[in-house]
Amino acid sequence: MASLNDYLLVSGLLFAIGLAGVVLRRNIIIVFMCLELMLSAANLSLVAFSRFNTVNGLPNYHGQMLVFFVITVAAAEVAVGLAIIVALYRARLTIHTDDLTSLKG
Amino acid sequence: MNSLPWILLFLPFVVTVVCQLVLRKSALVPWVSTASAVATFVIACILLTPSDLTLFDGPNGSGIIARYITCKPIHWASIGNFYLDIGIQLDKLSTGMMVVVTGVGALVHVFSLAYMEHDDAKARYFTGLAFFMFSMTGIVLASNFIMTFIFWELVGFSSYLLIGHWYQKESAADAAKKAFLCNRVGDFGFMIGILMLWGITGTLTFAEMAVPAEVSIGTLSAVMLCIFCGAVGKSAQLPLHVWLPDAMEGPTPVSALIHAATMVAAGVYMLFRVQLSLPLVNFHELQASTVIAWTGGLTALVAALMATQQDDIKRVLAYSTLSQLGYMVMAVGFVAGEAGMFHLFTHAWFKALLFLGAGAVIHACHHEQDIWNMGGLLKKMPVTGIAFAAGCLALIAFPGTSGFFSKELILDAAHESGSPLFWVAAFVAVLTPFYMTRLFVVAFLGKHRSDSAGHAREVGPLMWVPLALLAILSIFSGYAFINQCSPALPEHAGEFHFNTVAAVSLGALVLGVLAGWVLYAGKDKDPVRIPLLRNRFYIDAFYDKRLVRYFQDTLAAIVHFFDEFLINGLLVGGLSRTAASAGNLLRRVQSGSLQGYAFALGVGVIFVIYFTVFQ
Amino acid sequence: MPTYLFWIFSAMMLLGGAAVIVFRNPVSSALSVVACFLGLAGLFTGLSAFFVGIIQILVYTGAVMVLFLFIIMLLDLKDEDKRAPSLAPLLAGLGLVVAFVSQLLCVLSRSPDQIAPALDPQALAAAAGHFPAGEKIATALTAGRLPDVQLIGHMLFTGYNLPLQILGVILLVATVGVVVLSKRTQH
Amino acid sequence: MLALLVFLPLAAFMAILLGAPARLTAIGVAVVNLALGLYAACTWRCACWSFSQPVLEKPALHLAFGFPDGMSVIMVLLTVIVTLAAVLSGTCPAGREKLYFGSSLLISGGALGAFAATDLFFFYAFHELALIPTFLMIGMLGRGDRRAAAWKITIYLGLGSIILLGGLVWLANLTGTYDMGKMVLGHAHTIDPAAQKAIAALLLVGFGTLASLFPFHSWAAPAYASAPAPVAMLHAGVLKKFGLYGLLRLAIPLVPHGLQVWLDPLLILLLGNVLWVGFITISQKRLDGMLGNSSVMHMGYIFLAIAALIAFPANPLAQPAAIILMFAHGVSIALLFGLADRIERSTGTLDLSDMGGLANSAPKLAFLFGIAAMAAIGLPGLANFSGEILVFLAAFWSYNGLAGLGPVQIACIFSLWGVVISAVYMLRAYRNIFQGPSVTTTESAADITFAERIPAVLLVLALVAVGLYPNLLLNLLKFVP
Repeated sequence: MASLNDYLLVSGLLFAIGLAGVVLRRNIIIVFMCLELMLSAANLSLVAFSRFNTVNGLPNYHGQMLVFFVITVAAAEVAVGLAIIVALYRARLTIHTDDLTSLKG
Repeated sequence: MNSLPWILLFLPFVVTVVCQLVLRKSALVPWVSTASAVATFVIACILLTPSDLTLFDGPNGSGIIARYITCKPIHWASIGNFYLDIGIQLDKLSTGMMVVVTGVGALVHVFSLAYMEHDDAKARYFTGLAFFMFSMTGIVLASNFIMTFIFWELVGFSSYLLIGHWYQKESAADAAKKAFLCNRVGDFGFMIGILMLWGITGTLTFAEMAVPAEVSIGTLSAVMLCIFCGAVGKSAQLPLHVWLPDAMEGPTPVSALIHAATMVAAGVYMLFRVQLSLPLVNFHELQASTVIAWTGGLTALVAALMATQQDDIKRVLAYSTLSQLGYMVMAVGFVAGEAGMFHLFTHAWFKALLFLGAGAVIHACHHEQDIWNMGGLLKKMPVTGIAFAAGCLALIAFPGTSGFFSKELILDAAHESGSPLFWVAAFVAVLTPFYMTRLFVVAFLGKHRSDSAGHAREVGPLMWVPLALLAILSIFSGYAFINQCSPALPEHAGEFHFNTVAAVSLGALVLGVLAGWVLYAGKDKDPVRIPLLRNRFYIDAFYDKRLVRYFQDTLAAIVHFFDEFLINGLLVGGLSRTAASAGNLLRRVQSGSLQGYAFALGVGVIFVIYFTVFQ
Repeated sequence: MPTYLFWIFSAMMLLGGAAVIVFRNPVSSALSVVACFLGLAGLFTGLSAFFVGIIQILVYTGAVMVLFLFIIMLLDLKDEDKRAPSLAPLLAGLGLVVAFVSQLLCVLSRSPDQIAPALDPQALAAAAGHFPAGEKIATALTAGRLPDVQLIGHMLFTGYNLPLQILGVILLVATVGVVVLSKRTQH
Repeated sequence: MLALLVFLPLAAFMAILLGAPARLTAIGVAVVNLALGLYAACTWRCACWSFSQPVLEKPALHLAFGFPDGMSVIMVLLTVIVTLAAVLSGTCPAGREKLYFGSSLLISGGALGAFAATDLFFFYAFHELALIPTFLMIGMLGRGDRRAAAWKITIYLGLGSIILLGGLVWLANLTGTYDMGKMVLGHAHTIDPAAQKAIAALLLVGFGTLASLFPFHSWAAPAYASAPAPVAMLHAGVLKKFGLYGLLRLAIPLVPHGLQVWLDPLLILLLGNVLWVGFITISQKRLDGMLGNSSVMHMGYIFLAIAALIAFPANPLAQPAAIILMFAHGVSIALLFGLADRIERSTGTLDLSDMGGLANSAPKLAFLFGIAAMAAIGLPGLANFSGEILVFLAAFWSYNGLAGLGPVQIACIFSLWGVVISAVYMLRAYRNIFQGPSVTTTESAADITFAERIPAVLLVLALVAVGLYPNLLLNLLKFVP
């Protein structure tokens, strides 16, 4: 049976992978996917804590509530984000972040 | 009767306003303006003998203004117990001066009716004349210094308007500007003097001035000098004399009224007024008096020298005016203001006559002003010629004419003071007959030297009647009875005693006339050419080229440069550049690169973890 | 869940995650994400969070990743062309990750470890007392089963009513927003 | 009534934004406001000329207006006169009526609010409100290098306002109230000298920047040169007086000792205004730049009056002198800017060397500009002279001839030279534009029409009235409620 720290380690590694992807990849869709990885890593931590801190002998469902909300909002976010990417692509014909530096001061 | 002085003061003002706003370009304007001038002359004559007015004894002052009346003043500006008043002080000095101002004014108005008949803008001209009459009346009647200053500025302004009457001409426009600016420079000192005197005496009203005993002679001297600055500007003394000859760009009657008879004499009038109002024991003690006398004497000399080499008939007269004003100022400097005022009185008539005569000549010769293009005018214009001759006689102080009596008194004063200025004045007395003889001989005698002079005809009565009247006054105004109108009368006015001074001045007269006759009779062009005098000692050129261009404009340019460089460039620019470069540095952070931001965010997270977990 | 299954699912998840950033082709990356999420769902199940595991598969792997793939197809993305890989960002990113991981290890090594409390039938039956007797939850608990979906529903509709409503509004707004965003502008 | 006066322009601004006819609304409101202002000048001692509405309890802020003394009345009078002239003169670029007239009204409303406010917060806030449209108008509708000018004035005035805000907040903290009346009455002598010194410095720099005190002046000339006519008129004529008004209203009663510490530097700075900027004005080649600088230069005289008041607090002449001169300068500079705009429309240029003989083709314009120029020179009979002479007298108030000249008197003597300087540049400009023979730019220039004359005549009337009889304004200052 895996211990809490094992779960946290795995979750942290997944988060690190996501972070690395966000920082390193230039394709904005991949960056977006990596963001999802990071969210999921957080979810894993939440569920692990929920399971390891029982209330009245049952898992702490408040933690899973949060996971539920995160997943839902993430779905909405993905929808909006992808729509923005599509609009961006229409306008600029690229989704390569090196080419998208209009905010450069 | 108490309202008469107010009518005298405000009638021309009302006329000005009505002319400017209601009548505008109507043909009535000249007549309304002239009528007002004549009316003021009548009022001035009535006021001369204010029998039914109670004359108060003044608290201070000698003789002339010992008896005066003041009309209840209008509080022009009042703050608490402090008032700036528009008041009227009537005394011998002001009423006499009023007669001169309104008398010459009325005659000049009449003369102008004919002279300016064909001018397009004669409505503007006559409105300006009326405004000048108002301002000049204000100076003369002023009961306090601020009022003097107000009207002092206003005469300057009306002079500006009238000199620039033909503003389309570059020279006229420039001359108007120059006159105004020279006066302004003088007023700079004048205002300082007024302020200091106000501080010292605690009042601005002439009749109430008292000088505390503790005030040092040096301070008073400085005050007098500052006030004298105003007179230097207005009466065109050295070194601010340059505007007056240029002012001849104005219509000739204006030159007669403003730049010969009245306004330029205002400086002398004001100085004398101050001398009388300040109850000082002895003005001789003030160094300022010496400075004033020397300024006057030198002006008289320099101007007379310059007059000998001018070709323009009006310019000769202008320099002669300068020279005579120098005499008057010198007299005030010798604390013989009565003599100065007496000369002012006689000079007003004969110089107005000379200018109007010149105007008649110019009018007849179709605006020809060079005397070398005239000649033989005495035959063609006998009335004008004779009147002009009368004016010349008065100016060169021919015995028996008014100018003789008044000038003699000034020379007396100079002689009494024992100052070397007497000999300067005597030399001027040689120069005056010299250049006037030159002028008369060249312009009026001999043959005509140009077509315009050849076609000259006698002017109409509207012009020659004023000339004739003035000619009479020029000869006789020195004698008792008429000279009672003079603003101030020395003890022996109108009498003649043969003494050293008289001998010197008669000798000078003979010498000057002879020299002039011998040199110029029958000549067709000037046998003497002295570039230094012809070019007015290069003073104008010096002002224009050196002082104005190099000094002032360069200074302005330097200041401008410093403003741009120091304040705009270094202080402000430095600040803004610092801000901008800081912004530039920070701008690099805002790379616009998504990953860059994410990286920064990650670094931030690492730090947050570090500080929350590991500390 | 047996420990070996945990490690298998973990490895699947981490390898899938790593593959996301390694592959050049976006489609491959998206499929790697699917693999990663499948592993994650396994881990959820192992933690007795059956409902979360199921929606992880349904929503993420089913809906979201399909959406991603759909967009990738729509934009017709090719393999990322090989740009000159700049070393500095790479090193910086890796450094960041290394720093993070080392911090993580450091934290984990210090914090006390914990073994999962048992969820055996006795414990569950004991928990049944907190729920109304005779209802589905109590019945299932008494029977020694974990009624995961019912418990979540119970929690959601008793404690999280308002957030649930707000979430609905958010989804609605997102829907409208997406429609507006993806409409072509007329000019 | 007073609230009506202040809020009418603001309401009209909103109405214009919502689509009311811009020009008509602006003129209508300006006329009504002028009537109200004149009525206020006659009756301001009645209760209808104050207004108070609590806004916040802690700190106790009131949206309060009132005329604590004649000074506010005169400034309000100045504002309404210049506002009417401003909305009547100048031409609006087609299609920008909302911005153009709305902004003018907003500036006017802000200035009215600032001059009538009796609450420190709104005193400050209304002035800031008026600045916003100033920036916008210069930046959007200006001429020449308008962007740079707009930036410059924005940054300068923003910085000045912030420094000022520091001083004001400090004052409010020390006195514990935002009510300016209570502040002055209750705490005139309670602020300790060290704090006074610092506050006085902040207020001098802050208000000084707003009133273009040397060396914080270099925003003014470019801004006025590029501003559209109404903005130049309203800002130079009215809004700039806010700094001076603030010094007279707050700094002098509250931190007199602090100001005395800074008297000598202030004297040097005001001489900078008069002489330094005066020389800069002489070297200007264009009319707009010349007028902009001249408006900075003339601030020096008002600062001289303030310095005289600082040096001799019992001096009865100084404050009236400053106020009269503020009024006079406001009206005359507005007139000059309005006419300069008109000249540019006639001739297509403002370059002095490109013009000449305009009086031949446009005599009425020449007449009006002549009056304005003479007013700026300080010709007696026009309002500026009344103010200047009082300023000079105020500076010599304490002189008695026994001791030497004090610093204020020496500064006064130096600044008297400014009278010569202003004559030099004004006459030079008049000479170059109007006199001499006509040139190509002026040959066929149109004269000013009757409708265009109305604002100019309005301002000329104000100048002449105060010039001929300054007691019109001085009497307003007599009442102390």
